[in-house]
Amino acid sequence: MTRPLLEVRELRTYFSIGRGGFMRRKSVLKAVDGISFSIHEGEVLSLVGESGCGKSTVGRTLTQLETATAGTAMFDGRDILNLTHAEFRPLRRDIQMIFQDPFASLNPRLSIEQMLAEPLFIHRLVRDRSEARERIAATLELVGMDAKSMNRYPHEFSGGQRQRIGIARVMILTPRLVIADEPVSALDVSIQAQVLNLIKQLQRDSGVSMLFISHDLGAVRHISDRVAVMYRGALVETGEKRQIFETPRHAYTRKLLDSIPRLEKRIA
Amino acid sequence: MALLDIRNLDLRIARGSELLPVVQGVSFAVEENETLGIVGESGCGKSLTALAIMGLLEGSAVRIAGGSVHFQGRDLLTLSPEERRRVMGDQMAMIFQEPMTSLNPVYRVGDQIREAILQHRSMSRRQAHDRALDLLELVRIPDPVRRIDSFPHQMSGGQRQRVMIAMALACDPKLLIADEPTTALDVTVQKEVLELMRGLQTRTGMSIVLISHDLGVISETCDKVAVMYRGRIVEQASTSTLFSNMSHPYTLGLLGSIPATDHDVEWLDAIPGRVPTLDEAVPGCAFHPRCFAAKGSCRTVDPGAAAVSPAHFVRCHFPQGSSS
Amino acid sequence: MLNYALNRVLTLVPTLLAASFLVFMFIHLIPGDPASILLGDTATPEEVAELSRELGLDEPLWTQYVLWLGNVLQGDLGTSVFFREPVLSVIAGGAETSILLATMTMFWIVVFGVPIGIISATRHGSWVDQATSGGAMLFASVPTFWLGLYLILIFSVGLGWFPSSGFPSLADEGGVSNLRYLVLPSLTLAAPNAALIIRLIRASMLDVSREDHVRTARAKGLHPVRVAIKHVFRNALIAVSAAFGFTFAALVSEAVVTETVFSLPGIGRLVVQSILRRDYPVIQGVILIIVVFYMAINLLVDLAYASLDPRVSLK
Amino acid sequence: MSVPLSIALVFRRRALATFGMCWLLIVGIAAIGAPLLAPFDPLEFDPFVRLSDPGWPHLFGTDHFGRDSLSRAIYGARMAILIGSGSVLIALVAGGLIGMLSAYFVRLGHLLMRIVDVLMAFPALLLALVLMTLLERSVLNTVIVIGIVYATTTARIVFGMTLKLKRDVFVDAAICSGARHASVLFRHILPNLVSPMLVQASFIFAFAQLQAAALDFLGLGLPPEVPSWGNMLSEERIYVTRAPWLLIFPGALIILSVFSMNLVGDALRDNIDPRFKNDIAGV
Repeated sequence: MTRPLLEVRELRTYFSIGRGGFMRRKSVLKAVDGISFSIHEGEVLSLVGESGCGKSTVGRTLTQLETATAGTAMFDGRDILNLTHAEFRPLRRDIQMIFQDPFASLNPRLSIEQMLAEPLFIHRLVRDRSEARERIAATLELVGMDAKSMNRYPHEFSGGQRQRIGIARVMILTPRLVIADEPVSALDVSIQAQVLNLIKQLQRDSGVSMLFISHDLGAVRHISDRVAVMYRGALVETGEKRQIFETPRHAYTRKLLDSIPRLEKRIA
Repeated sequence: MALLDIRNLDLRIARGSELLPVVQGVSFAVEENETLGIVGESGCGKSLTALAIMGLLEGSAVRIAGGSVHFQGRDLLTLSPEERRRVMGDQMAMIFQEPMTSLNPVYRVGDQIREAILQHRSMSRRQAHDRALDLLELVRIPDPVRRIDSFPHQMSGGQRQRVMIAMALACDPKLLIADEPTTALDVTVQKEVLELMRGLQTRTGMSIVLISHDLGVISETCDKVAVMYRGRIVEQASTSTLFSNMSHPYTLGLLGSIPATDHDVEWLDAIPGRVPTLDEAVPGCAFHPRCFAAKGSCRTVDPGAAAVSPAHFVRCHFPQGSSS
Repeated sequence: MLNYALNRVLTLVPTLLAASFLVFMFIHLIPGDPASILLGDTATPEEVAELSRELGLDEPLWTQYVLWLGNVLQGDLGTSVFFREPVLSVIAGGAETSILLATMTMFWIVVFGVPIGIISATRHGSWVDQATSGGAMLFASVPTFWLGLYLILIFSVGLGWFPSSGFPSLADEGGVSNLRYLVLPSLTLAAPNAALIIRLIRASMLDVSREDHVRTARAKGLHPVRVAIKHVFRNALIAVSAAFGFTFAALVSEAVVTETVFSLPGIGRLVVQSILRRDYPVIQGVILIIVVFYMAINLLVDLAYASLDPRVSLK
Repeated sequence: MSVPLSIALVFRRRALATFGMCWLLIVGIAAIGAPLLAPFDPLEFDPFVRLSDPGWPHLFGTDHFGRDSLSRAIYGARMAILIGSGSVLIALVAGGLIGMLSAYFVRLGHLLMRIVDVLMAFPALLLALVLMTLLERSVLNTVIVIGIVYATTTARIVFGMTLKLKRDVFVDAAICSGARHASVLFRHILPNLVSPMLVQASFIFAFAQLQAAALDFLGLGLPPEVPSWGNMLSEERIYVTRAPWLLIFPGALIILSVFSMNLVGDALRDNIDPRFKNDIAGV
């Protein structure tokens, strides 16, 4: 078997909470408490769990938005948790993140062009503005947006369109690993379906590996190859998608699957 | 006679000097001990309809432009504010989407429940306290004697929503309006809360109007369903009829948009496009720009509600399933 | 709660030390030899040399500070150049006036500010609201001394209702009726601050009224007045109390001006006169005391805040 | 959105704020065109027309040196604008930088904000008084002192706002794109602070007028010969019973200008990010 693109071992991310101070012990929140998983080239792994289980922290730690307390994460043979911010910066081209809230994740003061050009210039992928505009136009069309929208500002777009722009910002760098943190949960049902289809399509066409973080079991089943179930900072079960959904082994996984309100009961 | 009977409710929102329609010609009825679900996406007018029934639109930018809301035989829209308040929280109660912010952070939950009781019932503070304890027990809050003195921030989201339900049940309402009661909760907690609501309904015989964007929640809990799109009810039927014989293209689209958890599909049947904003006027059927079945007349004529079968109404020129 | 209070006090200590160091440095920042500055122009060279030794002026700055702080903690703030008296007793002489003035001002602020603020918020958008909040902003835009001068012109010179200046102690002849000397000054001082409180109450009540829990309260069928007081105003008080320290600072600043306008024998006027008299020991002493007092007020505000908001104290 | 358009939006349906803006424009014009507009030399004594009533040729009357009040008031507009914009500039640049950097770089922030805390332990006018005691009375020193006083509050406010922005997802997104600290701070965070800082600027401008007038009144502000509205009040206050107009005109000018600036600030505040509204304690 080939070496995985990303191999996470015993990852721990703790937060100290409370202001501390005299006669007050700082307490520690163990958001992520020793989890291990791997993602191969072209594979989609879903991290599923309820709010507060630490699934988002995993994604944020892997992109150095949070600092890992312990553990290793070998990306393409390098431990990315050990790198300084400056050392990690060039790697950001390869490890990209899609955020949950399409309204908060776009800077309201930047035009779409400015926003999408920024990563291109940072990673020196284009020489000048006209080249950047070409890349931006192509990427916007890839995510189903009009190339002309690059001259507009975020507030002129709906939630679904903004999320497409967020995806364009990620895909424009042709990354090798995309971490998608609840990418559709802030969207309306009909828009969720569009964006899920888009993410699936883009993943297939580009062959990018993906860590899909979600609480939505339907979305997880739709998009992933393998699934890891997380509960209180730890993984309770990891397996092939079909196995997790059809023959769940852990009681928590069963409870989770059991809780989903079903349409099909009535239809059938 | 139905407990709640709404006819041709029209709501408009003030935008500058204009009044834009946000809810148009909404009619439905809820019988005793029945649960009606209203399903739709954000901005379809489902929450505004609920607030209008409850009488909480006062002070907002939304005006009631027409229609009637008959509750226990009286048209609530003709009552004075004073008479209206006597119904609110007594015969009719409401719970909201955000359990984290819907309770006042500076008062203990017991005080907040007691306030709801004492507003409509004359009893001593002691009696009200005991009643509050009973209510907390009823909504299955563990250790109610201790929890009655908790502040909201000391409870989890699920517990707060239980407190909200306890508060709503304070005066044994005949009608409970639940506006996205489980949307902010995790699935496992959602299941518990929905089960609690069902159990309480069996016990008290109250009616429920459940508002949700989640077809799954609706299908598991409701007797009847109304599907709303852009301020109108586009399809209305009993839950079993609706799910076995979906007729409106929007309802079908909603169902197709939900990824299943018990089988694999390659691609979701997503509805293309987006909901037009309030100030974008759409001639003809409001759904036609996104509709796979749209033909000539859809672009010019707004369809009225027509029965495809008894008690199954669809607002569409070309209802699916039954004819084609 | 006690634990919280203790914590707050302890976190204030470094700030207090740093602030006192700045106050200490004040004398050293004035061009010239600190001993001569502290003794004034009439001092003999022997006196200067004596004080230099006492202050440890040939020691490093750090040692001087510790020496000075030691004296301060024992209540020795130096000697006034002008009065030839200990600074502490000079300041104590102005305390009665200033404290009475502040109390009376707070009284006006609460009596006028709170009800008007509540009315303005509950009648949001009406002409009453526009008039009161506009009027409040206008009052906040008036220079204190200008208002004071015209109040004197109208109510003392014109109508003769109140005395125009000075304040005999309550212990003097006249007793409590001497408070009439403070009516105009306290109104002058209250006007801009009441205006701030009105605007503040209005703004925070409007914010709270948009919160979800107010809708819950209305859904219980509560009377609008009950909702406004018990749910909106009560929660708005949290934000208002947080801004109270700010109001107190404004009060201290404006008291300096007001006491000067009305020639009141208070601490504020003492500062100004001492500056003009170059009575540096007194300036230093007054500033130190005001800073300590101000920090104590802020501490009380913090504690009030914590007791109003269960989320703070219990976290 | 273009700047003029957004300004137009702010003032639509706000008669009072529009009035305020117009008044400030008049003050601005008076300040620029003072030498052309003033009928007399504001510093010239005329012993024959001391304390003369308003009328021709001295429309606002004359003071006890026989100087023309109208001309002094027109030149006073210069001082108002100078003090207002000078202290705004100092407060925003110093306070803004300290606040932003402190919020962004946590360790630096611990140190810088402690210093700000210490300075904020001194009530505003008191701090100004102390600083003025150490400095000579001059226009520049007055501006610097008022600027420093408001730099502390500005630093606190900007600190709070930057902390909120720093937690915004778009900042995470910028970091994930590989943006450096400088780019995150000045390209992503700063533009979002511009509107609230503009609001803060208008309140500082207003407060600075009152502070400067108070300093003038206490004899610790501008040198007494400088024609400022505060000095006009301060110098003539003993003649208030004999010549009340001498205090009415400059007083009204201060009140109108401060009120106008407050109105403008209030109108601007209604249009900024609602999360920041409560951070800016204006009137």
